[in-house]
Amino acid sequence: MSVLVNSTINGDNVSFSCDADETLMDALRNRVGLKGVKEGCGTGDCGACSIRLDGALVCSCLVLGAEAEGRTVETVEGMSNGAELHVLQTKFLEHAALQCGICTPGFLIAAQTLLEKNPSPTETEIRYALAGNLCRCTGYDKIVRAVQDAAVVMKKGRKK
Amino acid sequence: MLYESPQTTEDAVELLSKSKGKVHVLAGGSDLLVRMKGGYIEPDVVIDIKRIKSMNTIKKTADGFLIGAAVSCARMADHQALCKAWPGVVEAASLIGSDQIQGRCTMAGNMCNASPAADSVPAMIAAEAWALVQGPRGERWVLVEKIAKAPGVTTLRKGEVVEAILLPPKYKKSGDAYLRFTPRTEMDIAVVSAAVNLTLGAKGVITDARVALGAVGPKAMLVKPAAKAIVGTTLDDAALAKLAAAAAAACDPIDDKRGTIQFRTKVAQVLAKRAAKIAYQRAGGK
Amino acid sequence: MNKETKFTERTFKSVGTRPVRPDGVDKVTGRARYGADYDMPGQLIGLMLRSPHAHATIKKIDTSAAEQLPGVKAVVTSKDLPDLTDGDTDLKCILENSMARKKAFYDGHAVAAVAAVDMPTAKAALKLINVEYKIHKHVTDVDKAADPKAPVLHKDCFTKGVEPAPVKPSNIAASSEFGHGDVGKGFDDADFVVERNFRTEQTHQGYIEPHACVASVSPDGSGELWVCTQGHFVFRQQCAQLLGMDMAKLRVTSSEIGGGFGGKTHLWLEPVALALSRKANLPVKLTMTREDVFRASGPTSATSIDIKIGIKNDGTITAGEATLRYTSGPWKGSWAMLGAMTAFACYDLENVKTTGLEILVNRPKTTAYRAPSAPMAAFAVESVIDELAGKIGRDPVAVRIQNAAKEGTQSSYGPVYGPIGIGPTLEAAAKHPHMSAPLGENQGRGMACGFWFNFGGQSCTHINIDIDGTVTLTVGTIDVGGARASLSLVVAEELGINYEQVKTVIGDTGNLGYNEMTDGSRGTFASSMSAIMSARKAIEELKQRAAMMWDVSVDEVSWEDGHARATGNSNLPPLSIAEIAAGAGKTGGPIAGHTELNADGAGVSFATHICDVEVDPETGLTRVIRYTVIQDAGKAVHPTYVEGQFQGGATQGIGWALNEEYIYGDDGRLQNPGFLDYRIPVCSDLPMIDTQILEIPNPNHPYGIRGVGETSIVPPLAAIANAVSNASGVRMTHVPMSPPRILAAIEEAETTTA
Amino acid sequence: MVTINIWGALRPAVNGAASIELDATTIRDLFEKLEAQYPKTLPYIEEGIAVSIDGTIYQDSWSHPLPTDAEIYLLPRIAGG
Repeated sequence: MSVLVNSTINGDNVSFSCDADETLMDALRNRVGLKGVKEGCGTGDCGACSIRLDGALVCSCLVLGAEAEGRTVETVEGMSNGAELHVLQTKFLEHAALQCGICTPGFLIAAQTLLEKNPSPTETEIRYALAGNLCRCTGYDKIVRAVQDAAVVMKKGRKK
Repeated sequence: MLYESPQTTEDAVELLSKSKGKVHVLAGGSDLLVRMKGGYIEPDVVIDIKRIKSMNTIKKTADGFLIGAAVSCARMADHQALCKAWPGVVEAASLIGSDQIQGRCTMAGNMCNASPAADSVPAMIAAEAWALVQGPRGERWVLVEKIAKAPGVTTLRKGEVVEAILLPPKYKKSGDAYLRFTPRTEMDIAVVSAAVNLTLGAKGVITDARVALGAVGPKAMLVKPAAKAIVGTTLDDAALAKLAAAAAAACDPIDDKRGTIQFRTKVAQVLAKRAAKIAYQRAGGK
Repeated sequence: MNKETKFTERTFKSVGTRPVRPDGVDKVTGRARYGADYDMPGQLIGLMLRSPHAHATIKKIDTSAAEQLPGVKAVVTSKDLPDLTDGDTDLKCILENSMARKKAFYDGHAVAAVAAVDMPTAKAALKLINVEYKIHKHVTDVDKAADPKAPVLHKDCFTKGVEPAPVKPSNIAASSEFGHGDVGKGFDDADFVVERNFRTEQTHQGYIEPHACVASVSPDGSGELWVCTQGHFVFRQQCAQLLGMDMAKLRVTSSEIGGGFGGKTHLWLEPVALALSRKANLPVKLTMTREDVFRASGPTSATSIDIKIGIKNDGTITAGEATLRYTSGPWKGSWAMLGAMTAFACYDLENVKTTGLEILVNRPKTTAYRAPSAPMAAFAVESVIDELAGKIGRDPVAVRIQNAAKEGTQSSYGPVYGPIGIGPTLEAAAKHPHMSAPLGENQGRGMACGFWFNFGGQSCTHINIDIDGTVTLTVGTIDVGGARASLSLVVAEELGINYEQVKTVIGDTGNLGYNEMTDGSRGTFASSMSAIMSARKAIEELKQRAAMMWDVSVDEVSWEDGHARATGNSNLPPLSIAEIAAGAGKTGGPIAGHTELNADGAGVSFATHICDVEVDPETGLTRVIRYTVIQDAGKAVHPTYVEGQFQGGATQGIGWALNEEYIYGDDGRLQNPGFLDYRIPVCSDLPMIDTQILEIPNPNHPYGIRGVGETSIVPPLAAIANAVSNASGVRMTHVPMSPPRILAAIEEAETTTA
Repeated sequence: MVTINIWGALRPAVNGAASIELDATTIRDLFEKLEAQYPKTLPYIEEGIAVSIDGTIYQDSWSHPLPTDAEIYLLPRIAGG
């Protein structure tokens, strides 16, 4: 059966209806139209569908759409401030931290969550924080460097 | 499928008791939704317990830490007093999946999933943790090692739901540790795991210990002979050798895609020794 | 090709810089559309029914109940895909693989498909399809399948390439031999000979994006296909043939591609999606789940390789011989052949002989995976060379340098090499600081070399000079990792304008002539060659227009730095590309340049890798703690993306070496069809991957470009095996070197020495 | 006349020879004469044969000339990833 869900998605009040057994990933993609939420596995093993639910980093494939009722959802589509890209987005581009790009939205959300919690992570902390996001193209090297660089820039920005 | 999100434990119990068909509790969802996706289960009713207030808190009481069944492992890791008292349990809970999974998964869910490889369960068993079970006939307390019966099967009765896990208060000069073996650093299921919780007396002699092993039998198990092997010792090499032998004797693993009988038995010994050393150090031993 | 494709020395302005890719912003904001991100109006949801059996005859399929379910618009079986392959055996295999005909050959083989109004209805419909199977004995192991007593997959399979032809059918589909000299004599001359069997398990490309497409076929016979693919022109051709459609009426658009690595060179879902759409007369979206991807798409071969190499005390390798058995799934492939060709390609050998055997098994159809077949052969060869170096007490790098192939060497697969990079990568490795860095307890260092052919092929490009002087380059090779940036750089270089003025787009099959896939490391090599030619044609046109604007002869116009210059009249100020373009309407209409060519002469590619590992002697756990890739790029157009290719390939090799493998149960079913138990490396498993790009120009490309995409996956298996050997004292001959395998080897070695 | 080297699996189709002589001037000419003189090579030609001329591999270029002193190898067509 169908359920009606009211959520705050990327800052906007959004209502959508979905099947009771439909995942939030499917609902965001197919009901709300946020295709930046990617499906790589559907079982929480790849992180491509990473979003934030009430601020917590989660795989949206392991959340029911119905669970989003009254909660806030953040996806990659809400990351930039209008036309101004988030520092992480800019650094991912500068460092070529993406090749095919399918894993990128998930990495960005995970990295954003990390840097908000830990503004000066070590390389090891970055690697463990991003371990839930699989990338098959880059070998992670440039992703880690992009996050390191973004951390430096974001810290400077805070000091100002 | 029907989705229910009760506000109280009583409502959850009532829904669990009265709902028809296949009824499943949704805590973190990291197992339930995977099984739904694979078509292994097709629930008629899913009861989401995350909106129940009493299940969403970590309370420090005289009896210890009462951790609500819907508390995510990520929230446990943010609780400083809990981390200080039970570093082994928190580490075990923090090893489940990725940060993404941590944001959802719960220890109670890990326990009720009844997988022999569940990371938090051996650590809870070593800690002598109890589960607070609410049911149509009121509440009952069950030792964590008594919850799983067989892979995927629990001793919970119709209508029952775990409301919280109780970790005992931290004893003086005690320490716990959990180690698991996985081929990858993260995003993996334990091939073997070991948890040790011990208390020291005078001169660093172990006065009390609990040793638990995971993924070497149909369920995580408390290994009393392994504890016996180190009680009364200062965890010298002889004691460690006896601990390893007792751990090996308790192993009854299977050959599967994740490891062989031989490998699991060998590594269970290695992990038991390593975990014991960490616990010993955490308890203040040298 | 014509001679202007030959390399000429030049100083580059754009090529070699590192700008942001044109598709970048779309990919960091969630805008980029991949296979599953596109919807057509009125689209249905398709689902496949797959065989749970490894080897079974399909006696009967009853689809009537499914067809009657409300909301179901089409059900197809192999009957809806009649055999139109007309003797084309490759196409026949594609047909049989996309939908089982008489037999299901592996766990996961598609047997039927439905299209319905939504996913729940499609799922319900699948359950209503009743398939009656007769189950046969199956075989998944490479050596067991080659045994004469094995269950035979195809009664009409007689080994090709041997004389006299066998009279009994077997699972050995083909044999191919390469080499020269006399290996027997070579082994007689050797002071040491090592002979071993090596095994590698089947791995998957592991792209994060599962296969997905949306197909729409109209009653008038025209159709559209949106699909994630490495080659939409190839997909169009094969789909049109299989469906009996006119090629021109089937328009295929490639989506952004979420990784391919060879796995998206092959049709899996697409003919079925088209058949469903044709039957339903509505668009159909068909996607794979991750489980489908593992069970039923593109794995590489599992192998068993017998190898024998001889060496003299002075370090000369006197002979190399190998018999290489590669699984190819249920149908013949050319995977063992590629293994046999590449095995000894790094070395200058007087006596060499390789035999490749294609082995049929009840596993999914083997597909190309980055430098297909080369990593396994290199694992065997490079492991034994390391062992031989140890036997004669020489440094493994020095032994390799001594025997490395060079310009003029006859390769192990036949032809004589032109200028090549194996020697320089080895020399660079010898000098690299990594080589002399200290190691800790339980740590070991290993190195290994790798080779891949690279190729070119049919390519077609088009350049439009827009009226504001900006430039659109349309190519037909899809972009897997930044090719649009590289190709924009090349066009900017040729036209003498800024990178920002050039936009490269991927055309659909209606926009350009046929293009081969982005495979064989050809994307940048071949499309850049074609783009350079298109740019040169556009320059000729620009000069004509400038001549017209100035009213001088075109012979008096030169092209320099994005401007036409009047060579005979210094009073005329140069005309910029924008100025010429602005007047295009008056000087003859739009300005464009178009090229179609066969990009031959892709330069062969070599790499040397160095790695350090730490092995836990109590658990057999291996961690890679340092890794360096040294590879020849010919010319690195966009060095950052070249590094990315090196790093990504190395990491895939690391995963293959340590943990990735297909695990089949006794029932022939795949036990680990997910990312949880098919363990690709995660971020915390790895160190930074250092890279060193060498540039030895390819003489057959105007800029000296070679392909760079594939070679980096070739050395890691052996480099890690050699490092593990140095760290733990055990020689691993079975990949992946998972902890249980390493621990068992350590224990066996302890028992033997005790 | 040009000397054409043959890879192992194709040798049975040219009576076991490791190399053959053909009076061919282009790649197309080579294939036509190969098929005419050694009909058993036809299935291989249909499957795809690449021609290496002085170390450069040509997969498709029919019109490419074959210099008489060139080193020519026939190879199976290869696939990549």
